[in-house]
Amino acid sequence: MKKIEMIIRPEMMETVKEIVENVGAGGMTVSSVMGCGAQKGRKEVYRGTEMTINLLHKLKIEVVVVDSMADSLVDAISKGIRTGQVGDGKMFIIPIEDAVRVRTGEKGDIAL
Amino acid sequence: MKKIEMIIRPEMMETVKEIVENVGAGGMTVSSVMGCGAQKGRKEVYRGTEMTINLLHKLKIEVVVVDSMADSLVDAISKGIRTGQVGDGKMFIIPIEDAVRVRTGEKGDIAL
Amino acid sequence: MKKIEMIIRPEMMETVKEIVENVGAGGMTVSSVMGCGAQKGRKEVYRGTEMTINLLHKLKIEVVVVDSMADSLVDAISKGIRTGQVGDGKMFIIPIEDAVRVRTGEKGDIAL
Amino acid sequence: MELDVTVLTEQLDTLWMLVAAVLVFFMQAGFAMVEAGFTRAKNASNIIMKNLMDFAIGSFLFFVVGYGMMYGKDIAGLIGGSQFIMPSDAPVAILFQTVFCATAATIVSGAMAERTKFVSYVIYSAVISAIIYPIAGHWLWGGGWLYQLGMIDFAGSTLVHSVGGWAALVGAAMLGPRIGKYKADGTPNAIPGHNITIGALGVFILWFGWFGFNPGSTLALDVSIGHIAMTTNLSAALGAITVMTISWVKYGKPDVSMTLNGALGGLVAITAGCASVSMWGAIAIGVIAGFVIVFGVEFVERKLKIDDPVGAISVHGLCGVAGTLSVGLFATAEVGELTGMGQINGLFYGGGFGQLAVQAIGVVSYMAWTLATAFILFKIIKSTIGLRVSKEEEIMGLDLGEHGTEGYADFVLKM
Amino acid sequence: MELDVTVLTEQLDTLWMLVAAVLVFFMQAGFAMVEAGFTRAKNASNIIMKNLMDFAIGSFLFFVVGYGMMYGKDIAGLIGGSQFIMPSDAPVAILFQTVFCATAATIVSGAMAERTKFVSYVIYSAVISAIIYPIAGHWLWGGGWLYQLGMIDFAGSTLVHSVGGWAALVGAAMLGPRIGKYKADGTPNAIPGHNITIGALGVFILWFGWFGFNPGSTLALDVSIGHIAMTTNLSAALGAITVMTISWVKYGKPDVSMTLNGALGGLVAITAGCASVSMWGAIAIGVIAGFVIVFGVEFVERKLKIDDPVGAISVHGLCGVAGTLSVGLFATAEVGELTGMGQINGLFYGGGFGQLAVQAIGVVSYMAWTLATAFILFKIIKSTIGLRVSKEEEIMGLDLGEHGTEGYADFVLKM
Amino acid sequence: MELDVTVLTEQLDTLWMLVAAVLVFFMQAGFAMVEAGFTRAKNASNIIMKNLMDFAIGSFLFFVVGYGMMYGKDIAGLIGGSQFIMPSDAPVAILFQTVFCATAATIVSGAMAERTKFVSYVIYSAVISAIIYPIAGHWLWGGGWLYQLGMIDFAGSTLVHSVGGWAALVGAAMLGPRIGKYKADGTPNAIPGHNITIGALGVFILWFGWFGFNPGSTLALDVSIGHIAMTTNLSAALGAITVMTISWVKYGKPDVSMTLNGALGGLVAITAGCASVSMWGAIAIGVIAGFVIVFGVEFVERKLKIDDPVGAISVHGLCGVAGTLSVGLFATAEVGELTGMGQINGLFYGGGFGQLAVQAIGVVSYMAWTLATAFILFKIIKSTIGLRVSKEEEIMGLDLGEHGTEGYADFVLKM
Ligand SMILES: Nc1ncnc2c1ncn2[C@@H]1O[C@H](COP(=O)(O)OP(=O)(O)O)[C@@H](O)[C@H]1O
Ligand SMILES: Nc1ncnc2c1ncn2[C@@H]1O[C@H](COP(=O)(O)OP(=O)(O)O)[C@@H](O)[C@H]1O
Ligand SMILES: Nc1ncnc2c1ncn2[C@@H]1O[C@H](COP(=O)(O)OP(=O)(O)O)[C@@H](O)[C@H]1O
Repeated sequence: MKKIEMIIRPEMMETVKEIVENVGAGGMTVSSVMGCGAQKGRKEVYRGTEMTINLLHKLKIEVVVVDSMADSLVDAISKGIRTGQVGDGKMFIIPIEDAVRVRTGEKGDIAL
Repeated sequence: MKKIEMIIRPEMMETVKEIVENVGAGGMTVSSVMGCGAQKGRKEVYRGTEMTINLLHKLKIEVVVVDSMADSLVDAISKGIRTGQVGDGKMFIIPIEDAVRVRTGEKGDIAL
Repeated sequence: MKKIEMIIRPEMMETVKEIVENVGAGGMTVSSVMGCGAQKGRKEVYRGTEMTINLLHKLKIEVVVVDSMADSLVDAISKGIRTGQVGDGKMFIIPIEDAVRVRTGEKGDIAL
Repeated sequence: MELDVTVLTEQLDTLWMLVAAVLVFFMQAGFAMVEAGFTRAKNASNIIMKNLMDFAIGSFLFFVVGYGMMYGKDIAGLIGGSQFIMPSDAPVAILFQTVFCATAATIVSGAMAERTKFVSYVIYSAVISAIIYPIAGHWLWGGGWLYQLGMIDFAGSTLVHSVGGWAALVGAAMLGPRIGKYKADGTPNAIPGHNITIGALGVFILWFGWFGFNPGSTLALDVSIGHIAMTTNLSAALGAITVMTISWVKYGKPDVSMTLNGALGGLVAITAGCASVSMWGAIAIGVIAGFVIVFGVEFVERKLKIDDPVGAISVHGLCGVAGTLSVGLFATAEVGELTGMGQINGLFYGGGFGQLAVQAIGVVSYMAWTLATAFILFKIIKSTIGLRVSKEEEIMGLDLGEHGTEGYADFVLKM
Repeated sequence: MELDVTVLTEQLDTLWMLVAAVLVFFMQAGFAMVEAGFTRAKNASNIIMKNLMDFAIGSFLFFVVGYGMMYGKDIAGLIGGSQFIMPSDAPVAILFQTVFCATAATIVSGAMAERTKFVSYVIYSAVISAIIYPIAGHWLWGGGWLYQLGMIDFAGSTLVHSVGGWAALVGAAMLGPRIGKYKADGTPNAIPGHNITIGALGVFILWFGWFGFNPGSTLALDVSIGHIAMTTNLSAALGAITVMTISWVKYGKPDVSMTLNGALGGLVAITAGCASVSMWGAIAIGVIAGFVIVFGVEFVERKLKIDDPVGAISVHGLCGVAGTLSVGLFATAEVGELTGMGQINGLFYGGGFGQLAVQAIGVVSYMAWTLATAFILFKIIKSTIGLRVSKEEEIMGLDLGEHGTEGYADFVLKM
Repeated sequence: MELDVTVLTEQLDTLWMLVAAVLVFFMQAGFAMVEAGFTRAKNASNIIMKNLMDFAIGSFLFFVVGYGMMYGKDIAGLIGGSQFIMPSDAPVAILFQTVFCATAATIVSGAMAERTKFVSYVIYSAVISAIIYPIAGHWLWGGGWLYQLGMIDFAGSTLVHSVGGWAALVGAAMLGPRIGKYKADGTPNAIPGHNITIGALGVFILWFGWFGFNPGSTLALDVSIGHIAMTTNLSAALGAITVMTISWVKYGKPDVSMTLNGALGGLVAITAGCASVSMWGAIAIGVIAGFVIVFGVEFVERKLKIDDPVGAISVHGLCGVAGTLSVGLFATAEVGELTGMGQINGLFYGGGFGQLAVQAIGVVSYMAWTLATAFILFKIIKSTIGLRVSKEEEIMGLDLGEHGTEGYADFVLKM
């Protein structure tokens, strides 16, 4: 099992959701995060004082899938949400040892 | 070391907390997330327009424990918060290479 | 690649940010979390009723770096934000299999 | 140009009544903000909706039937029996009484917050506005038996606030506590409000509106409105100061939401006697209200084990009682003469126990009437359509459950 | 002491006009809260800023040129031609008219919310306050041709609200919908408001202010303000009740934000006839407004495919029309005599189609005038500096884009 | 019916004074919202609590001792010496003065926000309400030496606002900046407010209340209230427009929170001269206030290095000075005659430097008095119980630290 953890532009949420559903992943978890990377933030003036807003609003989406599904999901998303502009986001693939579906107590791939 | 990452119903927070404490884990981290899985969300009407609320409010709880503690924690929680209804949540077990307690600089199991 | 996941005091944000930039990591992701550990929370009275606030506000910062950078980052942060008081926080080192930069589709170390 | 004194007087009285009515109307916003702010985010839209419909439904029904029952031709000192459908009194008088009626009705929504079915609340609200309050109102302000007995409740500490408070008590008790309010051993948990800023705004709005509520109850332009406004303000101030002080001493820190309740308690308590007591009488009444709030909230929560999320029972019910009885203690003929309340002295001003006894009769009568009628009403609702939402809905929040909406769609919530 | 009746009358009228003007002023806060609450968090500061500048710029320009065009010496029944720069009328009269002008202007900001360039909005706001509204105003309240024709629009259902509503329609249509408002197949998506509590507070504030808006339009102290306040209140109440009921039946649950719109719709609709109709006429008008709101919002969103985030077109445009025409149906001489509106009976009171026809002419004239001038105005702005922010900015939010600030800097937002 | 003119006059004056006092009371809500909105979420309850207690404690102490010091029998032009404990003046007059006193007191809480110990603030608040403001008040409005000198400060640009502003300056300076406000090199960091919507609501409420503050300072019903309301409104509007324009040019985008400050600055500045200047005088004063705000905020933050989270020093202190001096420039006999301020012309109306000099003496005297007394007061507090919370508490937030509560318990906060 692998967890695909993606940091995306908030407006790409719906696109990601569709792809995740199409690929047949069992679910997803979304959190509101702030991030910086190549996209370095912006300078604004608040009451005459310059302030750098260098953490931008992003969404983190986590999807745990069976090993075999990981690559195709990564590719589909990578293509689906690419604009080519800085700030498109990143994906990290993280090994997962096991998963449990609480409702049934099932473990392993079947729990996803 | 392993991280047990659970996505639970918000109202199960207190139960999880007690179990985590009982099992003797050193701490836990909670975040507010939105998720979808088998539980597919609900349709509502807002000002006459149908809208699907398909991301439901969940809590993500992360507990890092020594390897030996992982299974018993997973089992205890799985039983403790099961209602048998869709939406009970999932747990993912993630390998952790190392941990550091910042206060002391300690690393390894002792840092948990 | 490794992900350094740190749970820190909110007021240490700026310090961490500077260290991450100095070390040359490609980016970071921040989320607002609640946590408990050795620092056990506080008792307050709300309208005459005692309440325990045992989840304290923390920031979770995730930085994915190439293997070689992990140790120095961990050390720099550990020293940089240490106050010696409970609540200083923890860091977890998590193996990452791969990373993708969505903008270009690049994978591997170069994507960080 | 010639001056018609009757016309002038009518104009001036209309102006003052309208201004006062408008201020009292605005208290609806105050109640909505206090109740929303002191409860959880997931139920905010539902509370708003209850407050809005309280006023809308109450405005309609009070006009059609309530006003007649309250101010129509007296039948046996118990109920009014004319002026239905199209009351013939001055419109501004009807409006002024409408906003009072809505105040009594809306008090309940806070105590029953976070777990009541919307449809059940709407039914309750209709009945209290159309029947329970107007009949109660007739007894005193409609010239009924309590009026004849000489009860003094100038702007309704008892008639408006306690009536609301007792209905709140019955409703909250019959509903039972919110999930998670009490531990297995019966000790209470704190469930903090989600927005103290907006709750405080609500308190300021209520205080503001009370300058229409009390002084407006002269029902005509009169210089005594100045005295009434001052006693009102001093009592509110002392209510807040007293609660702050007690909570600081008792709990170690000055409690914000209770202190806000304290100001409201002071306002409720002075409402009966604002035109009968001196400034120092008002100060004393504010202090009394402060004590009633702190110990009342604890008593309701710990002894009665009734879950009243916003403290409505203590603020309106108990402080209403305390204030009404206080008239029997602090009324002074000097002030009564000035305001037209007559030469009545309370116990502490050498007037003996007479007025106090009358006040007590009034307090008990209204308590009995409201507890009884509210009990019957809520019992009927409970055993037909039900009073309480399902456990799932309560956990999810009534905004989604009852209205399919979220109060704060863009914010990440903790729970 | 001797009494100078002229002075007394002037004092009383000034007092009442000032109180009314102040209440109407406060409606600016109401609009700001409704519009901010019903839209997304990322645009809240921008909306606030638009509402603030509406009033600030409008206050200045209406004083300098608008008042003269509206109330200056009549030129051909079309426009006023004196009292510029330093109008000589009573200051309180100017103030009262200023706050009305600002109301018309500010209606538009809600419909154009979340995507309009700030600079473009400022220009629009200046032109409507200085030219479009004052000229329209002259036709009726300035003694122009519609006044001579006998149109009845007591406090401006059409003149203030529909004018605002039609300008909102043109603006919102020309801007196009917000990103994400419509699916590829043209069906709408819901974009929920970010703060229903504050939106509801805005509605209560508007309702409160309307007690200055309608009764104040007597322009002098008169006992009829009581009648006017009552009709105003009843219509608002019935607007809310009606929408709640329809939405409950139609969508399965009582819709909160639409019910709030319903109260506003009732207020807008009664504004024309508040001094001409009976209490039951007001009740009928409130019910009509309720229907107009529900079907109006659906019509604008689904048929016209115009994205109006806060429902301004339905609330102000359509309910304004419905209310103005209703005068031709429900006006009754009995009330007209009392309030000084004259012996006019509407269709349902045996007065025939006469008044209805006049009302229709008024409605159509104002619609034509506003659609035309607003179209030209927005077209010019669009083809010069542009109306709409960039796609990136719209996604990021106008708070950051237009003002470099965040409305809720400490809160974690979902989007 | 016969008419007693004395009674009528008393009634009318009471009515107007009460309405005005109630409007000014509501400014407390405005201050609370502005100050809470412009600071961080973790300190919101604390700010609310400070504002509430300001008013509650001030109401009590001003009644008991303050009023007597201000309006009691004059002693050497410096202090009043009667009417303590139970003042004998008309209650409505006492109420009106109470709400003014509370305004002066509450200004300080914004400047000292986010780091002041609650107990220390309460002590400060008691002293300013009971002693510092009343004595200052006696000099001018109590008939003291500045009154005899002929200073014009109609509703208190200097007496209320600057006094508050100078106390704020001393308090904020002695406290030192919030943690993180200044970089190591002394350049400031921006610490954005947490809720611009609620801050803007506060500004609208203050503007609304100012229509009681300035026109009410006639202290009797008079047609001049119309003129005063108009000058008040125009100055506020121009204050906002000016700041918006300057910030747009200077910083690239129109700054929302500063523009909101601009409206307040315009209101403060016109407060002294609202009954002495023409409409265009008011417009000029609003523009001046706008400049004072922008450069004042920068000056305080960058040159004085005083951390004033809400801009209170600039809004109340500096604009108060600018407005008071402006009377010496823009006063015109034409207006003065109308409003009863007398035939006084300012410098620009050919009156020479006379009035300007008097105004300057007043400004300097009040500045000296307040800086000195506030310095002593804060110094004593600082060296006994301390002024500032601990570093840990400041980081955690004063809501938890001082009151054991959270302002927004259900929301996920960034910090
Ligand atoms: N090394 C990293 N570790 C953790 N998060 C990262 C890392 N690099 C980027 N991110 C996250 O991804 C988001 C997008 O990254 P960014 O560099 O802006 O994308 P791009 O590479 O397309 O320019 C950042 O805002 C941050 O949240
Ligand atoms: N494959 C997955 N990857 C990531 N998160 C998941 C996945 N499956 C479920 N979740 C998370 O777990 C939550 C509960 O899952 P759900 O399927 O509703 O539980 P159940 O299996 O009991 O029906 C979801 O809301 C989502 O946040
Ligand atoms: N075993 C753990 N698993 C997950 N999170 C933890 C764990 N231990 C600590 N944390 C997180 O780290 C934060 C700081 O830990 P704490 O024990 O207070 O630090 P310290 O060891 O310095 O006293 C906690 O609030 C919690 O969010």
